[in-house]
Amino acid sequence: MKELRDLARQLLTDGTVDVVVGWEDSPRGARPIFAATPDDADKLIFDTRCLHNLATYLNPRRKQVTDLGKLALVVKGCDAKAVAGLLREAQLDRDRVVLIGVRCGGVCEDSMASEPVELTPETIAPRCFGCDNREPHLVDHLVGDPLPEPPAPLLTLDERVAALDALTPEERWEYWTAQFDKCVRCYACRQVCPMCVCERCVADKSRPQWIETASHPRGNFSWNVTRALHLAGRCVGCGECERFCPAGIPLATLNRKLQLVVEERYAYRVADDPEVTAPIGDFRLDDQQEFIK
Amino acid sequence: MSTVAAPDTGTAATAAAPRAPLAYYPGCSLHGTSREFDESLRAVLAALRVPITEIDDWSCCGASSGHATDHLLGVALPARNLALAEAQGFKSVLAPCAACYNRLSAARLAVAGDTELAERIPDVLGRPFANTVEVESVMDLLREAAVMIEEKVAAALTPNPLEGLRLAAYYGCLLVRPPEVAGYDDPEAPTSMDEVLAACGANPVDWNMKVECCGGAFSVSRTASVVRLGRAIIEDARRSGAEALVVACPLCHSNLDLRQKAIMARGEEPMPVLFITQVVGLALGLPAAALGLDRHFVDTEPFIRRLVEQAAVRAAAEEKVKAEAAAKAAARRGKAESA
Amino acid sequence: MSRIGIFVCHCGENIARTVDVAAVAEALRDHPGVAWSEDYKYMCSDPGQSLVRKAIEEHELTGVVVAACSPHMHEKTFRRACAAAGLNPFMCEMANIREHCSWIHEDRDEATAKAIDIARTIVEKVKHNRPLESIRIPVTKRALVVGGGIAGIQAALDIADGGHEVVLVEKEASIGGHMSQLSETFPTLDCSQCILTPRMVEAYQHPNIKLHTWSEVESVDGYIGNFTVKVRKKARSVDEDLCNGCGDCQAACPAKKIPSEFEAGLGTRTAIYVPFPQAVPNIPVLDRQNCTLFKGRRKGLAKDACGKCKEACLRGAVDYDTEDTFVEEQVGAIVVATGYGLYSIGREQPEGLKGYGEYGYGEVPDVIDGLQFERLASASGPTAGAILRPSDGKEPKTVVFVHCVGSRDPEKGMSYCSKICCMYNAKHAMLYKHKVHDGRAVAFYMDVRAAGKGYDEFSRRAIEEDEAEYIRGRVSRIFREGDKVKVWGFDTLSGEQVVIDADMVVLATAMRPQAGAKELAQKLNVSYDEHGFINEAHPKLRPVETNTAGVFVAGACQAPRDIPDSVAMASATAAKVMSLFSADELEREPAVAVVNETTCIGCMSCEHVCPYGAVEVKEIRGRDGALQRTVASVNPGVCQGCGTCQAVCLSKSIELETFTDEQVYAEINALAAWD
Amino acid sequence: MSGTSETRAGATAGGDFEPRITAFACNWCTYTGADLAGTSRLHMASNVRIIRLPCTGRIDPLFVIKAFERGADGVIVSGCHPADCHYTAGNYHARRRFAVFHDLMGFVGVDPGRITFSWVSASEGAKWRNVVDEAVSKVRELGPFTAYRGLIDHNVSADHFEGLLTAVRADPAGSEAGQTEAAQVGAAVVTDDGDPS
Repeated sequence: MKELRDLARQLLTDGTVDVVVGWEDSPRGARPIFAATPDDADKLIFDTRCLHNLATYLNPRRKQVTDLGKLALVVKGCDAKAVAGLLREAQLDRDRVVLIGVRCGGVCEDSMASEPVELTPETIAPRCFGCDNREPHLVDHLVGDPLPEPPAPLLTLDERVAALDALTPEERWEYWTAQFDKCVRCYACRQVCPMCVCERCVADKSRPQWIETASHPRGNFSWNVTRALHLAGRCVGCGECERFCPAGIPLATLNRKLQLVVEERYAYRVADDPEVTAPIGDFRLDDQQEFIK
Repeated sequence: MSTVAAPDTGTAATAAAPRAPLAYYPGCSLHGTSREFDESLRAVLAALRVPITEIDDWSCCGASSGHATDHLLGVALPARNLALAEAQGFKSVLAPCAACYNRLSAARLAVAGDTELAERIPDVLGRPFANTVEVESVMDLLREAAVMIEEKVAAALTPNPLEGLRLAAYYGCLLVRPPEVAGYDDPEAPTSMDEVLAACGANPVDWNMKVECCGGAFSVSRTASVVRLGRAIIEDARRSGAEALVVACPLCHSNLDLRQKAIMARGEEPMPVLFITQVVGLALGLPAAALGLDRHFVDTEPFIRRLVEQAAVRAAAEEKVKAEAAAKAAARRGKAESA
Repeated sequence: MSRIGIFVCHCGENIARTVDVAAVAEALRDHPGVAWSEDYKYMCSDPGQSLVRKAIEEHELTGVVVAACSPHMHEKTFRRACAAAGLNPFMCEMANIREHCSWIHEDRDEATAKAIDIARTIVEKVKHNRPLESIRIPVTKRALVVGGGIAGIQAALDIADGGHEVVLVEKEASIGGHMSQLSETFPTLDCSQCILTPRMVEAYQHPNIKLHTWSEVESVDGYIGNFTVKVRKKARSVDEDLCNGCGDCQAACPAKKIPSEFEAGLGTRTAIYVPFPQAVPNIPVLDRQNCTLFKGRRKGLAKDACGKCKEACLRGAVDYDTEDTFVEEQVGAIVVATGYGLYSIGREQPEGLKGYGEYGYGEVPDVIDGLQFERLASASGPTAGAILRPSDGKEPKTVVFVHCVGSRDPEKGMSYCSKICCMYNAKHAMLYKHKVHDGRAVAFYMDVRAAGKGYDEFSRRAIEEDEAEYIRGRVSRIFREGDKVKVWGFDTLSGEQVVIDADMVVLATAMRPQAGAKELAQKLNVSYDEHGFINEAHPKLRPVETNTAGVFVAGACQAPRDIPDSVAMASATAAKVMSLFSADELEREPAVAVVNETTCIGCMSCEHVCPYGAVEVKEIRGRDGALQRTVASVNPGVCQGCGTCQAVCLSKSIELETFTDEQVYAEINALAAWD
Repeated sequence: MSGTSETRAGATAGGDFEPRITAFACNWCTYTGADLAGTSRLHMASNVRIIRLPCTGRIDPLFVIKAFERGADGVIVSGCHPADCHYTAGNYHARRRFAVFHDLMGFVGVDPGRITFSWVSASEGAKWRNVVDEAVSKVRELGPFTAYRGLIDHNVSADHFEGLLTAVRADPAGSEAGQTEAAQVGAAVVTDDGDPS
């Protein structure tokens, strides 16, 4: 990934940025790095283990990152979509960040491997199949040579949604309340999500307490449903919430369902173009209303 | 029960879009007093390549006193025929007689609109009935085929006897009413029969008694009023220049044709009453015998003969004009060559 | 701790008949936060309101709940009572136990249980109410009147006489509306032009009235006191200042056979025309649809095919190249007076209506409608007042007048009575008999509805003095036979069928809202009923207001109405507008959104959904002036209180006063105790 | 007494279930329409309690979830017809918001009959009566929403859904039929305990 390293060293030496955020190799696999000196630039790598969504570091609530000064961020297609989301909601000043896009061939589900993982139906991250942004547009620089289409995972996200849609409503209720039952309200999904940018989340609001803080299934139901609704038309599908969830709740499947709903009803696909307005908060006179009497 | 083979009439006809097989429900009149309606219908549909198959073991449609005495009886009688058609695999039933069409269509709507009735009818009939069969009237069918009729008339070898003939389209009170049941045309100012007559090259006149009652079933019990109503209809038709009345209902036909001797004062010129299918048959060049034109009380033979003669005269005149034009053109060409 | 007073109303027996009001008061007496609870026969009466004032003082109440009728009825009444007793009016709420409970249920226990729930829900809400002050907003003391018929003219004159500027917008080339087409008016038979024209001239010359004819309302923004109205002045092709109304252009115009709308199709006009002699303004309009020059231009001819009117005009007022222009008017109140149109019985009908096939869909030439008869009877009409048949110009010896054509006929889509037809039918019969003494006037009616002052005497006069034959029954068919018009009807009193060989038939067709009324209502955010008539705020108590504050309604656009009622309604709207303009500032409900700047992240989703543009970006700067962050901020004057911003805000950092999250949460919680 | 059957509020001693329905109505259209139903004395089921809001634009999915948490068996959300909104666009925003909410509720297994969405204008008193009666009979048919209220002590383990989202393709090169059939039956790579091994 010589091209990436040269670019990073050049940006750091001529002072256009104070730090380059990318990935580095480590005994426990690929992990994010804040390269602040030209030498650190040589540690930068990009391979199938670089599955983290680095855009989450641009969240304005992360004072420790914003204090580092001007940033350069290495972004895959899905990460670029998240950056576009932040720009769309005026949470990021475009001039304060340099975006280094990388051409992506899909990433795996396990970043802990010691060397790059060969992508097979067993290892590929489900979200990468059918990715529409393998060459990000919202970038200042674009590095890496074009990579082939990733193989299909054993069960794509759409197939998971279909498997659930095939169940009867009672079974779906049983399935999801059992999943929500496992939630311990650690809010890791909220911390890792690049789109969760609220100063004080509605779940933390007490007057009135719309969402019960108790982690019994009823409280978890309203938390997970509200979180999913808040991401409708905003979630870029990076899958980090599901990867971080200690309880193993299939959050990516839940988000994917709403992505499909928004796409089917309003022909809207989340893209890395900040000019396109989000679907919720917008309307057309002929929106579907078959469910309204 | 006979399936009419489709004799080739020798005229190049545009291939009719292959319609789903159509069940044919003749009803008592078309096997009785209005056999000419049945004969002309079969002849025309054969010419138009619309295969029809009479429903096996069909029974009364309830248009008699049945539907007046009891609602369930009034629905079950026609429903039995729909059930038969359903069992015999048909998608829709053609019921030419206005009253049969009304009863079958009304039964279909009644069962569709009332779940309780829909459950009772199968056990009343003692046979399964899912109410999947559509009901079609002869006017609906002919209007759909109007374009094809026009083409076939134009392509017909013999000159069209109906060319420009002024005809009065008489719908009567049942053919287009009530709108929910016979929804295919405007109940107050219908145009479907006029369109078919125009397609046949005839000239449907604009007159006022299109949808006025002909006296219907009072033909026997109150013959005087049927005669009075018949006279008003025929006089209005005559006043607007019509040379014949066209109907699509056996009862209207009998009230206007059979009763015409009583209607007409002595020495007055009677007015022929034709079925719409007979008119279309004539336009398509089918022979009068095949159309049952000899079964009328008001003799149609002189009327038809006059039409054919006029058509021949017209054709001859046309021939002459064409010949002269050709001759003049030849002469001019001749002069051009010699110059 | 709240000290709430609950007052349960009997509303005479409207509530007490099905709800045990004492039990409701009793059930809530010990509810936490309730300091006083009583029931009374007529809470909205003066003694009832004094009960509230007395209880506030005696029990130091911090909140009041009146369990009675709908807030739309008496919320203002009780808030005023609380204010009089020193309690902030917004600490008072209504619990609707009449329209939403006693009137729609019969089982006494059930209705009482529901009434207790409804009252308890509102008590819980009031605990979270906050004392608020009404918002004061400046009022633009100018009014807009849409529609220049008699109602519009009257409203404009009254407001202008009251010293305020009025913008009067009229769609047609001249004001006057349908009244200018009438010959005489019932019940006094005085000539319509004679009583209308002076008013038109007065409106034209009034210093306070700014007249836009041949113009339509393009868009309306803003809210009560501060409407911005964009008026489209359609291209007239005649300069209104230069033209002195000499009429030379009309005389020169070759296109003379265009059916005149004013003559209801019976007469013709030229392409450049003034609708009728007494038109105000007396400035012609060029009908570009039928003008030979414009037809040529549309076909792309290089040289203009005509131009005679321009040549004939000595003052150079004619200009073919004018385009539609737009004028922006700032107004504080709007009066809708768009009037009516007549139902036509043709085959093509707008959605939901049916034509009259029985009467030949109006294709029989000697079957005309009421307005056409008015033109025949009018001295300035196509026949100069002589009653002549449109088909052959002969004088009809037998005329049949048919009432209720379309009206009172759910089958045709119009279930309502059009109110004025019985009267003008009687008038038509009289006018006909006065002009054709040996003529025979026959009227088919269902009921003669003549409920106005001097109305019944007028219709009796038509029957007794002018021998109009009134036959009680419907007409089943009308058709042409020879040169007669056959009318088949039925006489329900004698029980026989009636056949009349008439020479002419006049149909009293139903009154419909004016074309385009629905679109105008949508521009004004005003609701309309299933026929398209504008909805009044309350049929009995607020008949001239609409649910949209600052928008009033007068005349036949709200429901079928005759001239006296339209004029009265117009003056009523003027009174409402005058009271609105009486204060320099307008008090408005404080239902506005407020941003919590600590939790707002400035994503501006609220600004994106706000239909009124009430949300702006606000910069938060440190003491050193450096920009720390931006947040949303709501302009209370502009915000109308729809609350869409709050539902869209992910972190709920924006609260709509009077419908805050805490209040709604409290109401939902109160229902948890539903037994 | 009109055709609709009068029903008792709250579960009666006889145990026949009386649904409890919370309605969120917009002030300008549906609330006024309900007023008109009152002035026209249109009798209807008494199982509905109306909460007034300025506009459907203000109605939040959080309200619906809280209503179910507080014991509602059904919810009605109703407001102005499109183009009639007193605030011009509130109902358009609500329509999108509740389209997504409606689909999400369906996905997590809440029976669509529990939540009724409707447009009722100020002149449609009869329509409001029909919306109420239809909602009440639909929810009565569905029975009390104890499934939601019982979520507090709902300790169903997720095991018996083991393998729903795991897909095992017998052999990647296996026969075409075998592959799709296995995928449909559903067994995925990500085991349910979900730790990112």
